[in-house]
Amino acid sequence: MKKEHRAELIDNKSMNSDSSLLVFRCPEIAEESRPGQFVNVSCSKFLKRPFGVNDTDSINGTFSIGVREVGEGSAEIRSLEPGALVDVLGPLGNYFPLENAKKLIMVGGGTGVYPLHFALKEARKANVQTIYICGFRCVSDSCLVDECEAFSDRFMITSDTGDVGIRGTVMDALYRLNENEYNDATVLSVGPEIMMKNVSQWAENIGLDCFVSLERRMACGIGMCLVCTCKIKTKNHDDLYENKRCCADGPIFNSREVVW
Amino acid sequence: MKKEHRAELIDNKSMNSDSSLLVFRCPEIAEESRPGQFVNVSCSKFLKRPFGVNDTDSINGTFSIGVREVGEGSAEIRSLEPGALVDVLGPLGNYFPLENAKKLIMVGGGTGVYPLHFALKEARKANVQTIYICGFRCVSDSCLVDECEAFSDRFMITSDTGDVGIRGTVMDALYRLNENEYNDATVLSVGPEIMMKNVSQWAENIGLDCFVSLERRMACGIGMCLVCTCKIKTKNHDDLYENKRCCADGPIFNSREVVW
Amino acid sequence: MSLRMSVGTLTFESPIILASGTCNFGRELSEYISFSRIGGICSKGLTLSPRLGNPGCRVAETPSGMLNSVGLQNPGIDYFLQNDLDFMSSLSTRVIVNVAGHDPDDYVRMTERLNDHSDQIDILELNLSCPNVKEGCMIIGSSPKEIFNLVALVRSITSIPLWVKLTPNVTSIADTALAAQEGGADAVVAINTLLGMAIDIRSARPILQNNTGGLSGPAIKPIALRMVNECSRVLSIPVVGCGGIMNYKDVLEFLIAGASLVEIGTATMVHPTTPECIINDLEKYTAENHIESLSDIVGTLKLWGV
Amino acid sequence: MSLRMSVGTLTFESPIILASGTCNFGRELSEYISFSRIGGICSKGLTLSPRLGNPGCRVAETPSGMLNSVGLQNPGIDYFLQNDLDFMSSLSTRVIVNVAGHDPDDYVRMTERLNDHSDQIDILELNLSCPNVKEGCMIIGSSPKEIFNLVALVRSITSIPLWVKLTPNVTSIADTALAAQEGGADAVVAINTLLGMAIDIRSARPILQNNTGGLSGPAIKPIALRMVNECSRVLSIPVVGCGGIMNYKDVLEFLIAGASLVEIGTATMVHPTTPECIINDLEKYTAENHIESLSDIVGTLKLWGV
Ligand SMILES: Cc1cc2nc3c(=O)[nH]c(=O)nc-3n(C[C@H](O)[C@H](O)[C@H](O)COP(=O)(O)OP(=O)(O)OC[C@H]3O[C@@H](n4cnc5c(N)ncnc54)[C@H](O)[C@@H]3O)c2cc1C
Ligand SMILES: Cc1cc2nc3c(=O)[nH]c(=O)nc-3n(C[C@H](O)[C@H](O)[C@H](O)COP(=O)(O)OP(=O)(O)OC[C@H]3O[C@@H](n4cnc5c(N)ncnc54)[C@H](O)[C@@H]3O)c2cc1C
Ligand SMILES: Cc1cc2nc3c(=O)[nH]c(=O)nc-3n(C[C@H](O)[C@H](O)[C@H](O)COP(=O)(O)O)c2cc1C
Ligand SMILES: Cc1cc2nc3c(=O)[nH]c(=O)nc-3n(C[C@H](O)[C@H](O)[C@H](O)COP(=O)(O)O)c2cc1C
Ligand code: FES
Ligand code: FES
Repeated sequence: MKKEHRAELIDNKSMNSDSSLLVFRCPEIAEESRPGQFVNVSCSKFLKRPFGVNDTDSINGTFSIGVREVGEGSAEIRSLEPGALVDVLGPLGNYFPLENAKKLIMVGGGTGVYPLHFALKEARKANVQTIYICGFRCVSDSCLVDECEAFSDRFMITSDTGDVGIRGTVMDALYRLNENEYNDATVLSVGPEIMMKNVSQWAENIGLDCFVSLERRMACGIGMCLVCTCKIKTKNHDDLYENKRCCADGPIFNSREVVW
Repeated sequence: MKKEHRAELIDNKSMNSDSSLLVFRCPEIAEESRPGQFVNVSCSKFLKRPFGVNDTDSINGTFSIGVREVGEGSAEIRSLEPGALVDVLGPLGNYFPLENAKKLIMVGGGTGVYPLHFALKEARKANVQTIYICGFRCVSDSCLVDECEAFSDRFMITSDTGDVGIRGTVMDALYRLNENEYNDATVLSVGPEIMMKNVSQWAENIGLDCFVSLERRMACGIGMCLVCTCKIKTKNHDDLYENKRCCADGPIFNSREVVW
Repeated sequence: MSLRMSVGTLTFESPIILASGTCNFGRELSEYISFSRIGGICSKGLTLSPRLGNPGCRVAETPSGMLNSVGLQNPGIDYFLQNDLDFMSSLSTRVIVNVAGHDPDDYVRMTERLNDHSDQIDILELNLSCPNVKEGCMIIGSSPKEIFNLVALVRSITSIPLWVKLTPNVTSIADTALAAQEGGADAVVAINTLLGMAIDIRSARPILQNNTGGLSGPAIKPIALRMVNECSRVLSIPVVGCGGIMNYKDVLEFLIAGASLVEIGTATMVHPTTPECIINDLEKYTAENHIESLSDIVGTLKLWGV
Repeated sequence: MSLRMSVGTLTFESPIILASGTCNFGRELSEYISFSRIGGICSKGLTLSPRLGNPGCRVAETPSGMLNSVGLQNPGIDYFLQNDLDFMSSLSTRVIVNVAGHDPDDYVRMTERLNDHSDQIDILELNLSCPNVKEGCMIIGSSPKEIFNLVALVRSITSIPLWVKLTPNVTSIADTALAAQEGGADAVVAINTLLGMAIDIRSARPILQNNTGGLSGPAIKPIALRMVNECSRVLSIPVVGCGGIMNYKDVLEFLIAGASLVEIGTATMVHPTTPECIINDLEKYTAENHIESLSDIVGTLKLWGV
């Protein structure tokens, strides 16, 4: 039987102006999580808060999430101190289909880089070649830069202000790739919806599969309540769609199926 | 202008099986509180929780309350750790009329001994002679015994089980007093309503004034919402009553006015 | 930039009104806050004769809210006029007198009394929604027809601006609000409390000795917001929003939903300085967001799909 | 000591039923809890044709509760009968099928379909209370007369036990409950969600793209308890309590108030193991308090002053 876990926060370090990396001890979640999955974290508010898994360490039985402060719940979770015990449900949702990927292009924006970091590490383990592109508003919003640079075969960073990396968006980085580089690649993208939409258009245009991670307001997180629906094209019917559950059928979808 | 205070918990020690003494730093409350008054303490629940002031230390700017664990709110407050900041409104309510007392007989039961402790200390300061009687279920429920024994001129303790002091109730102790001892005394009583009722009957029968501290469920604590009413006899009309506010007109009432 | 609001023929220093029954006649609160920027204060609900209110326990805490069963304890309108009205008038804020009757005749007789003090009374708030008394009030307030008749009757005998405080315990608040408007109300106040119950499992008794009570506080905010919006969509008179407001964001939600003013009840009981904090925060908000007048945001709700 | 309850002609392993729309068809939850001591499970609300439900954001968190505007997303009754009913029947708990129609004809046609599977269906729950669809449902459920007609109609064509799920968005739930009873219902379920709204102040938009949604969770518990008690006092058929139950104490409150069984909705969404935890706690409670049968406490509420 699956259960709700009580996880102990063992580390909490600030990563940039508005987000922190929280490491929790919870062997089951550490063991089972796969890149793209998320956990649902309790706070004093009524509903749990979903966060993508950033990393796991099955030896120490820990996993981590990157938490950006956007409202009261995330602020409260971000301010937890080591020793705090929190109820966590997870890992939840589906995951990136990494098995058959020959080459991976990962494109993250903002907090999207946290879940992508997990995918990057797993790709490294599996000796899959990776191009990692991350975009931020400015240098003080950037995070996980050194780690991701170290883990990827090619690394690019962009910022709206230009104070770090390429001035512009992740699209400006993507446009710099040549055919040799992107040929045969699978694209993974996590970040603001408009970014994922642009990335997937780019990928689809050149015939690449692109997997995106959708975000919806959630309640149960496990597929029972149907509040978190994403419009997904019905198989073989481009102009029909059905409402799939972000939490259980997603959060990872093939961009070709997504009705943006 | 009065305001809501943010008080820092600086000490919390367990007193008996189900209650603890909490010391808060808050110079205003320490300065202004008088015996019989209470404070309204915030917790994570919707409404504040009222507790009688047990003591003040105006030099250190602290006050203390005795908190018995009876439900979720009191359990949460009892488990606060030093350093915790809590919103506290107070001091609230009226206080024991100690000024003209020649001699005081104080009768406390259960957590009632906490607010009486404050009255006892003030009486000592004012060199008023005191008889202090406290009743508990058993020895493991007793608290403040040594302090109160030291501060009072005569001290008696009772327990239902008889494992400490006189076996029986505070009434059994009162019956032991002789006329010399109770003559001219004013009686103060804080504890379960049935105990206060019995004590005040005893006092009224022998012509003594008796002041009791009533407990009601409260909301605002400052006299605006009228949820905390006590039936109080209308002046000169023993068979008419009005609804007075426990929080603002009380909690201390002359027992002769109370409709039990 | 100011928080001043014009509603009907009156201006209010801010949209923040103290709701009836949660601040008595203002004396206690005046020790905690200054009334100079408060929009108005509603008296405790008054009746023709003094009332002791309901017996026994009158409050029960509930998740994000509370039940009360005070039952209109008040000194009666005559005592009020002699002993409390002067104090309320001295607060330099709008004075709103909340009255509750057993029957139309009660309302008429109280209105007549108030007419004699119309220089000190800015608004007469007809309480057609108290869930804690057996007769009148919510019974009248549940029937559009009775509301219309009562409001028209009172309207015909007074020139004091008339607010009608509505109960949420109805199938359609749009219907009761329309009835109040047709009867001649200058504004409706939505909402009073929702009828609820809390039970002590040890004794198998309702916690409130009145068995039921009125639910207030943040728990009811989503219902209140919906009802304010429903009212504001069908009415041409202003709506005064009320129900679960705890902070300035809640106030903004109500204004956006269509409230021209708001009443704050339970929040003041939980933290007496709430009204002042909210006003400070609203001033900061309007300044930071370059909002010339808060009235600009009243009713700006953009419904989806319309 | 067991938690078994007999209601009408049926026995239930415990009073704990999983409320419609909060557990889909049970598949997901079956990975978290065992159904052996669960009293029953209600299917997601079914309609004659498949429904996509409402577009856009469908959930908003509120103080001690949430609003949902799912709008009966479901695969349609035929798909359900072919693909989900077998699974539900395999759960070794009572199977309750919740149906929602545009109009009486819809309910009739769905009932006819269910009749063909009456061996697998323990109860037919008529949803006359979904606040998130434009037609049928809550419109019918707001009118005692329409309730009576509909229930009598369905009653005349099926022998499956019939529960009627009532909306709290009415002036008198006693009236709607009585109408259901007179129409031939075997029990009423009280309550569905309260209609509410949440607003995003930055965009001045309702958070829910359906503009309004149904409020559930502990915030509504005092209202639900009051309504269950009102129903149980006027009805001779059993009442199934629902609304804001989070723990075993809440269950006891509902049973004392007059509910013979309870439905747990939002709590399961917040903590999937809630139903099982509640059952464990109820077992402990009945053992410690020497309660032979939980049914002994149903309706034991001692009202004050009567
Ligand atoms: C599958 C998934 C993975 C996510 N991964 C991350 C991550 O790795 N790091 C990170 O910082 N954030 C992530 N988010 C977003 C994160 O869940 C929200 O920022 C957070 O819930 C906001 O809560 P709040 O109380 O601070 O905000 P509030 O706005 O006060 O919350 C109100 C309600 O809205 C919901 N909500 C608000 N914003 C979002 C949002 N963007 N997505 C979903 N629900 C929202 C909240 O959960 C809550 O129910 C993820 C969201 C999803 C759905
Ligand atoms: C003037 C006054 C002075 C008090 N002094 C003390 C004291 O010195 N030490 C002490 O331990 N207790 C004291 N009490 C009682 C104390 O306030 C309650 O035990 C406490 O509020 C219980 O809260 P809870 O959340 O644990 O209980 P719950 O039963 O979960 O609380 C539910 C609600 O009921 C109210 N409530 C429950 N029991 C009481 C009660 N006995 N009196 C008033 N409200 C109650 C709570 O405040 C809350 O609003 C005093 C009460 C009053 C009115
Ligand atoms: C203790 C209490 C007493 C109340 N008394 C009255 C009253 O006398 N007249 C009235 O119209 N409303 C009365 N109300 C209702 C409030 O004015 C207000 O409409 C309601 O509480 C909802 O707002 P809130 O959630 O901000 O409290 C009372 C509410 C409470 C909590
Ligand atoms: C997400 C969600 C979906 C729901 N869907 C249905 C439904 O399809 N049919 C129905 O009768 N009730 C539905 N309800 C109402 C619940 O069954 C229940 O009556 C209500 O939520 C109150 O109980 P609770 O506070 O325990 O959740 C739904 C509730 C929620 C929260
Ligand atoms: S959050 Fe409940 S189905 Fe996705
Ligand atoms: S608690 Fe509000 S008047 Fe006493």
